[in-house]
Amino acid sequence: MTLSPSSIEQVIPGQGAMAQPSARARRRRFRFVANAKAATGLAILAVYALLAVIGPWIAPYDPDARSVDVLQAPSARHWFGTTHLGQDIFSQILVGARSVVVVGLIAGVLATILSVLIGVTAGYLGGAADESLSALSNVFLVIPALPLIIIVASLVDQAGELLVALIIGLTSWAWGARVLRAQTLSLRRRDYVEAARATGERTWRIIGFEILPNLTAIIASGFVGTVIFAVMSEITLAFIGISSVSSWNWGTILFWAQGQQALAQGAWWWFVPAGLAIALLGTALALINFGIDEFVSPRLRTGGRTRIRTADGRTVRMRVGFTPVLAPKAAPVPMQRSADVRDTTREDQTA
Amino acid sequence: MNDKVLEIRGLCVDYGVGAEAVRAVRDVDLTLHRGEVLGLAGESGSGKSTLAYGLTRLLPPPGVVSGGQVVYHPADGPPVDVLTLSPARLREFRWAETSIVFQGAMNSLNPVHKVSTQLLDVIRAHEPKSTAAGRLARAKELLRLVGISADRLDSYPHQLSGGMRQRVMIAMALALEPQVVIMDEPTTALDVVMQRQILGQLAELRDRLGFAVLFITHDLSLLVEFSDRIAIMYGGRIVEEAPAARLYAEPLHPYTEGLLHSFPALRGPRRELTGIPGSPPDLRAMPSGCAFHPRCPKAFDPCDERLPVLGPPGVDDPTRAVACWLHPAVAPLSR
Amino acid sequence: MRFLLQRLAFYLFTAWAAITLNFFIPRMVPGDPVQSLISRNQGRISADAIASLRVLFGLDSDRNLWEQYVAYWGQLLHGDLGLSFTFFPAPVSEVIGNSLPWTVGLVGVTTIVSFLLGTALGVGAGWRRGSWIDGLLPATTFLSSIPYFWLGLVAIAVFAGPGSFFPSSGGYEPGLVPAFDAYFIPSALQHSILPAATILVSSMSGWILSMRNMMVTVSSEDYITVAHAKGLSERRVALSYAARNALLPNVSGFALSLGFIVGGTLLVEIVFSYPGLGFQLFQAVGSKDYPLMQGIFLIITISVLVANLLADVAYLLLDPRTRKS
Amino acid sequence: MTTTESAPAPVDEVVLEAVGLTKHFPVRRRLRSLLSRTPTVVHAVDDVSIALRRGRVTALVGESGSGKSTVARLLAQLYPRTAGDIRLHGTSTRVRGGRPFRAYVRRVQLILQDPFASLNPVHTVRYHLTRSLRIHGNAGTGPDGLERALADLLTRVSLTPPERYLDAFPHELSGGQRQRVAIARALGANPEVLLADEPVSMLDVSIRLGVLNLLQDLKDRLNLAILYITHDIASARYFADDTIVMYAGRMVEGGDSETVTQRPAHPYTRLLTDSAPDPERITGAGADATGAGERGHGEPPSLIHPPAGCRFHPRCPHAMARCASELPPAIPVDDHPGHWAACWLFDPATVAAENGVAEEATR
Amino acid sequence: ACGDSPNANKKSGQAATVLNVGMPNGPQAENNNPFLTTSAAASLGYRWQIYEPLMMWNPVKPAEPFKPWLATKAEWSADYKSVKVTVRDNATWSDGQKVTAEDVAFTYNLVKKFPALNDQGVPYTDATASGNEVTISMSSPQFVNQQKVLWRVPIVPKHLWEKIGDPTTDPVKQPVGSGPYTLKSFTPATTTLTVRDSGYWQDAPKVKELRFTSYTDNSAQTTALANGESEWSFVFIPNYQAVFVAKDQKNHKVWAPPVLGIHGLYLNTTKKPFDDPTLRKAMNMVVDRADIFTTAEAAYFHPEVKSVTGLPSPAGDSFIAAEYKGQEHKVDVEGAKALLTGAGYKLDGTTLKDKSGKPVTIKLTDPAGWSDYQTSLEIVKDNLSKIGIAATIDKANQDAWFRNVEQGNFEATFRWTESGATPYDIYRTIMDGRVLKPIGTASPAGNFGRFQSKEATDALVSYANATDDATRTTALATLQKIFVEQVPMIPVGADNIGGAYSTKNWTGWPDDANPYGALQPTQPNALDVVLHLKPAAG
Ligand SMILES: Nc1ncnc2c1ncn2[C@@H]1O[C@H](COP(=O)(O)OP(=O)(O)OP(=O)(O)O)[C@@H](O)[C@H]1O
Ligand SMILES: Nc1ncnc2c1ncn2[C@@H]1O[C@H](COP(=O)(O)OP(=O)(O)OP(=O)(O)O)[C@@H](O)[C@H]1O
Ligand SMILES: [Mg+2]
Ligand SMILES: [Mg+2]
Ligand code: NI
Repeated sequence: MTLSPSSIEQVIPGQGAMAQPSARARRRRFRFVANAKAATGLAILAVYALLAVIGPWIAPYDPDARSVDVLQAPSARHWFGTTHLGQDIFSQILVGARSVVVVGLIAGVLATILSVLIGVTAGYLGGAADESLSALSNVFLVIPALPLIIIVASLVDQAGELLVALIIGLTSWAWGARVLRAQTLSLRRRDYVEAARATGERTWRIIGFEILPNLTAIIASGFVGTVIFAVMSEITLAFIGISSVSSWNWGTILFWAQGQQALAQGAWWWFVPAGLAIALLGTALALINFGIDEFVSPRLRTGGRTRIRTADGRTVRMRVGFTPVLAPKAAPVPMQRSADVRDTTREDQTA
Repeated sequence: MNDKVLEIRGLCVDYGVGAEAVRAVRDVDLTLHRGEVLGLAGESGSGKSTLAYGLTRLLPPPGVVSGGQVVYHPADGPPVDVLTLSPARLREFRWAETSIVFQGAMNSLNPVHKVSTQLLDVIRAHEPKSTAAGRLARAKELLRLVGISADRLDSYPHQLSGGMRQRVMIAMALALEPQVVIMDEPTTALDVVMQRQILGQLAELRDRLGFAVLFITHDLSLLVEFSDRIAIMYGGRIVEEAPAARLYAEPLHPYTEGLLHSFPALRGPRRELTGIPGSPPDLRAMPSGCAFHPRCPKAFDPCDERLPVLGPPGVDDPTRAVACWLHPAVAPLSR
Repeated sequence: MRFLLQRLAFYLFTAWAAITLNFFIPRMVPGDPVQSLISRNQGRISADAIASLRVLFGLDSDRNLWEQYVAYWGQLLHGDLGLSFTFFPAPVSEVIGNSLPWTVGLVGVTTIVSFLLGTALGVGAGWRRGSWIDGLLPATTFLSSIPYFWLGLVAIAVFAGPGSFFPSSGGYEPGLVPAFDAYFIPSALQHSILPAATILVSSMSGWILSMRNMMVTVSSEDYITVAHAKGLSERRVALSYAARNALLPNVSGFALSLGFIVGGTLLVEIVFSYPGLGFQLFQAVGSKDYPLMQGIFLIITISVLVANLLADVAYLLLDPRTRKS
Repeated sequence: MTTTESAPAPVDEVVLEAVGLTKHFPVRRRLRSLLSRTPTVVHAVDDVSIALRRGRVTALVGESGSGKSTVARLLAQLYPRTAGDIRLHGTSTRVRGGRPFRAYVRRVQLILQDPFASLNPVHTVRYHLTRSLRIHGNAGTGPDGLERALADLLTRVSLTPPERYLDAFPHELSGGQRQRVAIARALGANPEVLLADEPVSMLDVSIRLGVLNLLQDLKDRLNLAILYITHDIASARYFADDTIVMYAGRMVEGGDSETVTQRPAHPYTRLLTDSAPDPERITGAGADATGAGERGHGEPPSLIHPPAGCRFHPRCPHAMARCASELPPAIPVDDHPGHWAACWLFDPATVAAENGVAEEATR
Repeated sequence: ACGDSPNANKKSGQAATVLNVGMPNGPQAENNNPFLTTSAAASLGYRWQIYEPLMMWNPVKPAEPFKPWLATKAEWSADYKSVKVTVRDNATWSDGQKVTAEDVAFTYNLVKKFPALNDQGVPYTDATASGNEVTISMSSPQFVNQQKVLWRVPIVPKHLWEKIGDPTTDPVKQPVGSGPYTLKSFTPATTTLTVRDSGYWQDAPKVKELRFTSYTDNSAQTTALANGESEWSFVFIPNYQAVFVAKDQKNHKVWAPPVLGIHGLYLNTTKKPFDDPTLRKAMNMVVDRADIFTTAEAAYFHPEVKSVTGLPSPAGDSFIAAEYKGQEHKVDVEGAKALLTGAGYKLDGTTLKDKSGKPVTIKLTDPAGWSDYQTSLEIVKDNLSKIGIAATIDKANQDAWFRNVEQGNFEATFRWTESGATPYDIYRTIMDGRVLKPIGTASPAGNFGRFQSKEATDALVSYANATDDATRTTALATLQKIFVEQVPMIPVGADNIGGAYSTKNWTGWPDDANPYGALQPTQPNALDVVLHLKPAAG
């Protein structure tokens, strides 16, 4: 195969190399990770997950144990300082990670699943199913979550974190369901949905595989939102002192810090780490969200690159509406380049 | 009438960069003259749409223009290379000078805006001084031009049939009376009456306004009837280019010949349709030499090794060009 | 017309279900208002007061749940929300009336601002995927993932304090009486800056994120390319074409969030001692103040349902494809 | 696709039949009309009766917006119908969803008109085709069987090499390629009835020929009944056995394809055939093409307030007073059995009356 | 117009006319009904600035005689079933009318008539006026409740209250009382009182305006105190030295005198092995009260109870029986161990085994949100581990905890006792057999630990009904003996009625040097305090 030599050769090395289709498909699947932001998010999340599992083992101290180092600033001995009882805050954070991660993820996943199930089904099915599911989500929308959590928690003497997660999950799906339902309404008349129906897909499959992927954007932001909400709820419950979770979580730490007016006492180290740890968890989720772009819209799969370099060293951005031009900036028009291009072409061909 | 309005030189368009790049348009040279209708036909997937979008730089990622020039000659003023225009200049240039009707009209119309909004805002963007009433009147006139009653202005795209949407797009393309109109299969969803009516209108407008049309379609009979010149694409390249009647009467490239033997005729006796054996080439693994050679009934020695250049087949016939070793180019195409 | 009636019936049904639930849920909780009053005061109210308080709250007469329920509806239909226990004998309507304007003022304004700002930034981030605005998102998510009270308390610790322009608590200067005058309004505004700013910071990223994601989805649609081809200004393409379509879920989210305005933001009110409904509800739950709880629930129910209706209508207006055929 | 065939059913048996099919879309245009009692509707399809027979291709041509796609969707039971009946093998069916619907689509497959919209942007070609094969049990056994079935499907529609297209997303395909994926998807179901809504409009002629030949072959071998909606009358002539012409939601002419295309009876059909591009005519710009532009003058009718009587009468060069008030029924045209037209010109009474006058005139 | 605004003169911030009082009670509803615990007037305490009691009592020195207030004199009958008060003749209501004995009698009859107003639960039978004297009768002896009768009942004007249809649901929007202040304005956050122009029976207070601000929670209140926004409040301030005092060393002060009410660890005396007094005693010996006082109560809030009798000092000093005078708790781990081994327990390494060989474990429970109690439990847990008792802490939900404690479903919990003018209230909360209920049945009035002792019950009855001091002394000695020997509850800290205040603008606050009254803005004493205040010099 003779290639017409042009500037492209310099720009795109290995242009002729054939990529195996299967390899291509495989790469596609993992391209997600290639996104630096998503990778960072995943890494942070992985660290949290790890902490959730091994936190209690690697904690240097018993988080409950009192010591003589009362209310000390961070030091080599106590990385995050100590509480008014001399407890090691670093250990409390490590031990508390599990509860936060577990509650956040369980509640987030549960709420997301419910909102998708109910919202999308209602939107897609329409009619009586829609009416009743909408009524259900409206009712849940109306029941204020925090009081309900307080109430249910008080019905059970010893509300474990699983219960808290369940309650948060069960009360926070309605919003997402409403938004998803509305979007589904506009998706369900799309031709490709009709086409899938005409192919004979079952309803649940249409919902799950034709409509759902196109809702990924909303679901993803909703998921990030609910996980953050769930973590916040758990922490808030502990912070305002109503959850009866006995184990440590970051809200408990903040509860103690606030109860002891840590900020007013100047004990910032008591207050700051837990807050930042929570915020970092949320950020990790948002970062992962960047990775879903390419799932949301396969058209964005540009090899993870939004910028490319041209031969003459310019950087151009891949963007809709303005296709990048890789050729070096041409001489100002009118130009008489065509003749010599043709010449070289011919030389090549005869060679 | 014979001066150039759009000159495409050595245009190459890729999808993706680096190892994954697929070259969909290869080294295309094409010249559009003022007031002419240039038909572009060819294999499905041969890069016609890519060419059309590439030259206006509307190709969505991962498309990149990897080489060549697109020189636009305005009615007054010096020529400009469209590919080097700044975004702001490009925006001014678009639609006012070159408008484009996309393939797949449903997706070309914003589903949440009324037809009127979408028609009016293009006028407003380029003619900010126009009055609202004037714009509305113009929009109605445009719709009438394509045979849609004015009361459809308030419709949303999904309330229109496929053909109506296409007509709306055509109306929109004509709104600013540009110098070049690129139409990518604008009439696929239209019935022939409507098709004729619109093309008739288009021809009339062209006579009046002198714009050039790059007309992409598969309907060869329509092309022959409607365009002045026809270019045939195969595997990302132009393989033949000739005045419409000449091409129909005397195709030089075996692929063109094959095409002409593939379409049914409405009138006359039923004839045998031979078609073209074999299957379209894979852009990722183009055959060496002439891309058509594996399917070519007349393939011979050099075909599988050397790439034929597009050029006039004989000194006596400068109006047409072909890229085939059966009719080797006597000279590089020069216009 | 039939459509409207049908909707109305639907919303009435939902309201009935919600109100009924809100009636029964609080009553399933162990403990009663007297008990919680005593326990909240840790010994400063003598156990001898129990009897008198029970009489006071009318808890001495043994009516079963069903009778109470019927009586509750009877009251409700007369527009009577009953008397609050915590503030006995202040009528629930008065308690709500005192806090509602504050909540609606603060939370309402910040919700709107946060929606507008967040959506605008989301448009920017999604439109220029990979640009600096997009890079802003992790930062804003970081801010919004910070527990609200944390943010508020840190803000108070950093910004408020003796001699600072920012007051650390309250809705207005103590000693002022709410009135529309030159003393009160500036004071109220001054007191709202810090809470408003912290709410904004912590709530904006949700809007940014969802808007961005939708923008990303939408901006690869063909009609965006066409809009570019039409030579429309970048702004117009981004706003009128991409953002307009991407806005839909956000708008319905926004309509819904309007419904939650009256619910208030408990933590803001706690942290800044802001006189809002969220704290009242929290207190009511804590002190088993059924009438107050129900009253607030009722307000929330109504506003959420209205918001829902708004969301429905907004979608209908904004997305012609959802209009039923 | 499997070629196993059950006991050959009698050719020409009516598989799918529409009787008096009607579809009105309600439109809400202004607040005002909300309050008015009578809802405004688009008369998209009115009283259409079509019989699709085993082993026969029925072409549906007609002006754009005349309701062809709506008929197809109605037949596929994607829309509930306003009136009329759809009979599958003689039994009236009305399915809204669930198992009966799937049983129905197993036998009746639809290819949607717009390949740009009818492929889900988030799925690959592989997914689309695999689903179609799987649902209808044609996926073969094991991964190899599936792979083979997929390759087979793609090769049939000339998407070769198949590996190049299997993992492509719709946006990476050209219009024609998408259209072929849509066809392949319908073929994967191995249906009895294929409702093809402009299936080849975006294909170049050589591939178009290939695809039509493929359909023809399937029709012959598997006795498929095919509804072929097209604007390309020439291809209807070659490919279809029967042709039905629609105008503004109504059928105006029907009959054997060769007859309808060569000796059109209804003025609209005549307009249609006259307007069809004809390379032999080479006139350069087609502006003055046989005065078709002149004759087709006039706008397509509003479907919200369709013209009374014959819907074509405002544009008809032969319109009579009667045309404006009375709806013409299907009147047999005697040049060929089965050929009919809904036009008063063929009413025996008119014919008799006109004949005299006409003969007068020619003399 | 602008000038008419009620806020017009607000910004004129001349020092020392206004006193800013704060309470962490959340937004209020306008309700000035002085009888209702739920009213803003009660919650913030300003009811006592408007309405006055008959006599003033000093809870800091409970045994001291009452100070005359609206009444110049109060005489109890020997059986303490009736009291004859003499109403002062120079007092007027803020609407100008004279305060009469009729008003006083009316008030007590009102309380009698409406049980809902009788928040002290005193069994009034009748109140009759004659001349300037009123005789108030009760159905049972009220020796232990004197302050509830004379100090806790706000006297209201008959001529206005007669007209009130239902005094239990009237918010009394325009309160008229005999006190020095009248209501100026009410907002949910702040109530403002101004001093009466004339007619107060004593010298008018120097504080011209009182602002009662309600903050949503402790931390907001503390912040307000620290930055000077609040000048007087009653709130728990953790590490008050750093958080509050250090912000203005010179002026910020905290004073928290104990009263006769305590906090301690209730043990469920029906649960094995805690039914064994020896074990309880041993546990009592290891609890580090000083640690709890400094760590959990910021070294001021619940003053350490040192006396083994559980009576706080100095309020309870005069009640301590001779045999326990000077006997103080001290941590004695070795002693406890010895005691236990002597009683058949085995200390097996770090685990204590009871007589049957089972390890002794205990579950300590308290509501999750009560941080001082929770800290106390942490310390107790630590202390108990010294004698091998493994404690776990259960952070319960408040409602569940409350229910469980009343029903006896707990092993050990930190809780308070009633408080009063004599140790009677402390002991009856802990040991009263009259309110003993089986486990599972709520006993809201006390005896949560289900302590069974007829002797204690008899002593309580005898103390309350005695007509002479000797009987009382004996009864009290018996109670103390039982308390010390059987340890039905481990006393830890005392309740206080103190507060935090600032001397920046106002001086004259009660303190250790001059403990003339309780320093809690919600107590009737608050009026006395305000009357003592003088603008700070300079
Ligand atoms: N994003 C993409 N990535 C890879 N290949 C692509 C992409 N988009 C298009 N192609 C390939 O580029 C080739 C040219 O496509 P183009 O749409 O230009 O064809 P066309 O000539 O317009 O065909 P048709 O007549 O069918 O519309 C096709 O083979 C197509 O598969
Ligand atoms: N959902 C809808 N709501 C309202 N009107 C509709 C709807 N769908 C179709 N129509 C109208 O019904 C009529 C018939 O549409 P249909 O798509 O069936 O036409 P068609 O014959 O397929 O046209 P074309 O050849 O252009 O595709 C058109 O006037 C169209 O505007
Ligand atoms: Mg194309
Ligand atoms: Mg159609
Ligand atoms: Ni206390």
